[in-house]
Amino acid sequence: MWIEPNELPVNKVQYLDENGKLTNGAPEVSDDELIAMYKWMVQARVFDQRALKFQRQGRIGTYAPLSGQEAAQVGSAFALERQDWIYPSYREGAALFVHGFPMKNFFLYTMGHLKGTDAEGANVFPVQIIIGAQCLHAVGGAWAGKYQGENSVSVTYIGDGGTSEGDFHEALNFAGVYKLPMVFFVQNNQWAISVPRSKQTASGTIAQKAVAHGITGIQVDGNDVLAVYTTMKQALERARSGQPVLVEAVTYRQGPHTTADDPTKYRNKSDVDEWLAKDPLKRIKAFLLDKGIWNEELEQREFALAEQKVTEAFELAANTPKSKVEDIFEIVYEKKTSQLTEQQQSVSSEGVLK
Amino acid sequence: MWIEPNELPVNKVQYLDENGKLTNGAPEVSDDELIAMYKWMVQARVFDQRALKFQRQGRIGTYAPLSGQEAAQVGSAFALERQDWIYPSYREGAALFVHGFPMKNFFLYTMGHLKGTDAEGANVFPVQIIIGAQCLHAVGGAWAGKYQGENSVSVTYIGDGGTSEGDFHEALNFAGVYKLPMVFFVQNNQWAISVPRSKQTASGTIAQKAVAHGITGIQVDGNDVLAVYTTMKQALERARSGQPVLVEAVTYRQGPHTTADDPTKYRNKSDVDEWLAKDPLKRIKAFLLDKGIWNEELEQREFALAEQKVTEAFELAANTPKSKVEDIFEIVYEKKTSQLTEQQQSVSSEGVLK
Amino acid sequence: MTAMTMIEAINFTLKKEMERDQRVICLGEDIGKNGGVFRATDGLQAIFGEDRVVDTPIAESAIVGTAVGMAARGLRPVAEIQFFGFIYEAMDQMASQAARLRFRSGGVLGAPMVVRAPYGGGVKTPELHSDSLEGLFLHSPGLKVVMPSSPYDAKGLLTAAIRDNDPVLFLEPMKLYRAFKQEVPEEDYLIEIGKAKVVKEGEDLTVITWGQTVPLVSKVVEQWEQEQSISIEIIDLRTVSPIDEDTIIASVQKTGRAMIVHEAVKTGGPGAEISAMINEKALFHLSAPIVRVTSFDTPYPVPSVEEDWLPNADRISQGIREVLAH
Amino acid sequence: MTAMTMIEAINFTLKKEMERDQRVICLGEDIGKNGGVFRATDGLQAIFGEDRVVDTPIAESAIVGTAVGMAARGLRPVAEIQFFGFIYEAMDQMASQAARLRFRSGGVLGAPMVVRAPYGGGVKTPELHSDSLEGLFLHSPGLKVVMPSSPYDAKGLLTAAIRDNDPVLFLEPMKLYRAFKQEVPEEDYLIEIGKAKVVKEGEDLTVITWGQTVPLVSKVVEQWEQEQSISIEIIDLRTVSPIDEDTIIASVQKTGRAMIVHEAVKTGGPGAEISAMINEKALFHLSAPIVRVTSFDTPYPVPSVEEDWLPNADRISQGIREVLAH
Ligand SMILES: Cc1ncc(C[n+]2csc(CCOP(=O)(O)OP(=O)(O)O)c2C)c(N)n1
Ligand SMILES: Cc1ncc(C[n+]2csc(CCOP(=O)(O)OP(=O)(O)O)c2C)c(N)n1
Ligand SMILES: [Mg+2]
Ligand SMILES: [Mg+2]
Repeated sequence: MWIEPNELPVNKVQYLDENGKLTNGAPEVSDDELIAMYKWMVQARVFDQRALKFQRQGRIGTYAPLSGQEAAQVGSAFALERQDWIYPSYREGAALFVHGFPMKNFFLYTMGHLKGTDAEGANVFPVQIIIGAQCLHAVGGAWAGKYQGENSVSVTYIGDGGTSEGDFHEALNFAGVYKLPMVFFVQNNQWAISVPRSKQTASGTIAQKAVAHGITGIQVDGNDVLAVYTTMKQALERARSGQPVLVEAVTYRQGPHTTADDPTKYRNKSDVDEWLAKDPLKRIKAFLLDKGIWNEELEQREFALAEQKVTEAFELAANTPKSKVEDIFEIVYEKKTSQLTEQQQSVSSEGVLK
Repeated sequence: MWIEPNELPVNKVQYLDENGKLTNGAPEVSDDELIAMYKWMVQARVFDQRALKFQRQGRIGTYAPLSGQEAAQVGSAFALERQDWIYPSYREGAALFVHGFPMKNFFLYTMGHLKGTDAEGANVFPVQIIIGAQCLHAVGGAWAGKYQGENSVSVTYIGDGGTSEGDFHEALNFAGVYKLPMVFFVQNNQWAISVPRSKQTASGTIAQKAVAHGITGIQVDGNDVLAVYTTMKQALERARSGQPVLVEAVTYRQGPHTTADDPTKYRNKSDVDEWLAKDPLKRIKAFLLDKGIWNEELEQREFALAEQKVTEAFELAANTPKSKVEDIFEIVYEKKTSQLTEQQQSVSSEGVLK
Repeated sequence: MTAMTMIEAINFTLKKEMERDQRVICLGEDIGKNGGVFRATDGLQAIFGEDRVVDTPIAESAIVGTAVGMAARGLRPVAEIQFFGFIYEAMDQMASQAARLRFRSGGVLGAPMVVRAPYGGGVKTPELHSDSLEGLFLHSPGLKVVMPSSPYDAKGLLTAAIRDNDPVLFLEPMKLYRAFKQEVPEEDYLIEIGKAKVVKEGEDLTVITWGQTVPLVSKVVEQWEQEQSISIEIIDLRTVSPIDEDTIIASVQKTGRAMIVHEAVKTGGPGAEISAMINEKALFHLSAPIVRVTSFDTPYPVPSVEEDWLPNADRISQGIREVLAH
Repeated sequence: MTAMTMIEAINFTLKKEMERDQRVICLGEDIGKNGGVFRATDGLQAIFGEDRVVDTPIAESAIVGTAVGMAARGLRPVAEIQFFGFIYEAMDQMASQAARLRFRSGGVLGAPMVVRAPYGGGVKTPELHSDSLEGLFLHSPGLKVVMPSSPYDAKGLLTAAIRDNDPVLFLEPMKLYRAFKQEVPEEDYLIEIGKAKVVKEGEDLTVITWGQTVPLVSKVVEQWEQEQSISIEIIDLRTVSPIDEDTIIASVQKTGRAMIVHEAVKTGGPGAEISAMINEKALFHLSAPIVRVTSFDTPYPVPSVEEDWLPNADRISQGIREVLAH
């Protein structure tokens, strides 16, 4: 009879509570892996803070901060194999770095450089600005991978707000029909610019959106890197065998939407504070300290190292020769049209009577 | 944990089995209503057969037959109030007639006449060709109705295939967020041209797609007019109180997709035969006969009357003055642009050197 | 009269029209509590409530499609597309639905609605935010396309757009939102849609432009006129569809030379139509080929090169030299 | 050589290219078991299997977006949009994604893919099926637009399109699908994308057209030449983007008169660009205004009036009279 709204039970996967205590038994993750993930999270946090500063100093353009989402991004990307692909949106620096995308090029991107999306061999698609469009590219990529026997999964990243776009649903539906090796990784960070999750959709969870398309869904505590990593491992396994999965990672955007945004216009400090208490770094750090495999000295060393890597990447980017308008004519088509040739020539004769 | 594909139980509402026997108690529908609905179904069947013939004779253009879907269309539309609106696709003649759309104008539509979508005061939006687009218009309509306190529900009709379009999902999502007085009435007639329902989406039912958007879903036997009518009555009641509903009516397209289609290319006779046994007219007729409120004399009289109404409507349409190209310039904007005036004038001077 | 920036004029106009007519409803992404990413709708939700200033989910096709449905049932929706580059998502609802509802209903229904969107380059937005795509809509019968170049025009044109009984695409030049203030009457006034404005008269050359290149062209022309004994007529199209043919033709018949400046890419753009129109109606008045100074035929490039890609002062000067060389 | 209709030539080409290159995959609505609503892909699924000839759900954005994703990862997808009027649904994936992937990736990735679609009027389809929207894509840098007018051209151009390393929109004139047969070589041959064909030489007037108006123009021109002592050059553009400027300019420099015939609506259409281009490069060769014979600036109308709305023989004749009147 009536399928009442939100009657489907959805249980969020969690291993670590807000204080880093195990709630649900320990998953099989080695100490090395734990430490590696934490280091990536530190790197991500430092990168984010520095990028914000660079932006304020006018050294890079608009930037979309990721602080608060390190567990979701690092945990998910750390579970990937080299041959897997990421189809990101614009807030996934951390996931990209874990999967081999050069930090230098991310800076180039924020500087408005033509080479800012060059993954230099890592399986990372260009940052997508059009919300939802990347999901369809991931569908095609997964399909090509399957057709060519690559044993690779295509993972697309999208936000809670992005799940309202038609493209998102068309992609889920295709994935279901063709049983594609795909994971839809939704970072539900509670906000789409100024619109809270509750006004974005009436569905109780994002995970349950999988039901519309006959694929597997799962919700995970996105600030718990253990939960994200473990769940993502399993999701990838399913996907690799032709069962697409929608993962909803429940997390929080601690900063502004972008450097052009003022979040005090639309959200309360109390809301932010509540989520700061659930900070993903704090949580895994407590767990590592408890486990006795981390200490303050390592911590300081790691932060210093991360700073240094950011500085290096930034310097490399800042010293890369700037893009020139002449260059753009070369990458519209494989071979320039005569119109483009003429226009390119007009550039070089600029200011001079033709 | 894992929301496995299609684990949500969906129970199809049915009152009459294939032989017109009650399976589930009798719903509260008066004899008059039963007979009225059956008469509309007869009218629809006759209209459909005659339209097919007119098309074969070259007297109308492409036509999308509805035979097999009479219960779904009549049962749903019969439940509407006058102030409710229908946002149809292209196969809903029966629903439209029930809601007051003049049959004559439907013929005009098939004749390619500019006035073929004129509802002459009935609350029926123009037939929509772009699959999914009508769902969004219904959202806007429902919104306007709510805003203006009309107490009216907007009902949009779409096919199983249409549920793959992004627009369909965007509409469901909006309806859920704004609690709009809307019913999405999906006629799942098993085919989208040549693509069977099973290849259209991996979801076990269409009804469960409501779950993605936090709204109510329900599946009903679309060949059982009692079930459709009763369910739709309840759905409309919910909708009127701000709870949008997705109704999936499980039915079958007995004929070709359109008069331009050859279904033997893609489906078996056995499939068709199986569904012919479930014919919606046969079923309700058996029930009425059983109840003693119908007989063969009434049956013959009704079919003759229906034939006569079709003939009259067709003749009226055929005798309507044809659209002229000059007319079209008047309905692009409220006021013609100078370009349109110039172009309109060039028509009248056609063949003459300007 | 108050001195207003363009964004203030737009905000003020929306407020006025919402006060005047209950049927006017604003909808779009982040337009409510946040007041729009550019603050065009700032404060409106506080005044008119969540029912009339509506934050929508992220779904452009739904935003425009919902507006079509509202308009057909008696409201006068003003939908915002956050950046014009995202209009592609709503293309069917724009070009097949809003544009054609009057036509498809045999003249019975209509879609009196406005779709507002910030457009244009030079403000270093991330990619896909800055495209000038008005040419696509010029080629979509049933729509009107309005592109103001000043606070005063923005108010008069937006008022006219909201009261128009046909769907109007209202494109707001991002770069001019806060570029300068102008005296804007608080009282009701309309600027007729479909009529161009002769910004300044001239004898030797007609320059046709609209939206955010108007102040730029004016500056370059001023310089030319100071340095050379030449007189240039500037036409601000104001409305890109329908184009005001009469004003353009009359001017070119007088000056004998025409140049078009726009931020849209060159090939297949609005400049092509204007050139073709002049060719049709005033060919024998031309003493030089018509010059188009536009963006290049590439995707909108990354911020670091956009200034060289757009029709900047140098390229406009170069165009003037060219058209005068004959 | 075999005599083929255009639809047979397209079917044959797809088969050949799929045999030749494993990476070629066809996807679209009803293209598999049903062989396409026009039978363009008839029999292909039986030969190549469901993996390579794929029936998709009804979702145009997904069809094109999936093709982009496939192409970027090494396949060469050929996507079908069932009728070109439905391309609006896929507009972002066409104009922002497929068209810009090379650009957006700094030249690292590419989208070697074809989007095929039947287009054009005169066959009494229901509304929204018959629009000629090539102008929108002419204004979308990064795409190529190819529009054949004969079975022979269809094969050579489709082969070139599939082997091209950039995204190609391949528009098939519905009305010509079965209009006539022509000898088509079974062997491999390519027709270069971006090059127009001079269908017949002439001295007094250049008529530029493409796709399904080519045979119509040829017929009208033949009559004129029989009845009057006049010689008309006909250019079949074959590729609408990029436009073959050289061929057009050379011809107009010779004839001094130009007329453009297309089914797209007039304002902002491809005819505008061609006219502007001629104005830019050959103004002083013109002895008459350029005439555009096109569909009117209204939505594509209902079937009962479409013949009067399209550029029919009468209107083309009228256009010739007009351009010769000067
Ligand atoms: C198609 C499209 N519409 C609108 C935007 C503008 N926009 C950029 S980010 C954003 C909010 C996205 O929210 P969400 O998907 O939750 O991701 P988050 O920013 O929270 O990571 C919007 C509306 C866009 N980039 N693309
Ligand atoms: C946007 C769009 N894409 C494709 C089509 C072509 N088309 C017309 S009907 C149809 C099948 C629709 O199937 P379904 O939604 O199940 O409705 P039914 O025809 O079975 O009533 C298709 C693909 C269209 N009209 N609009
Ligand atoms: Mg978010
Ligand atoms: Mg169906």
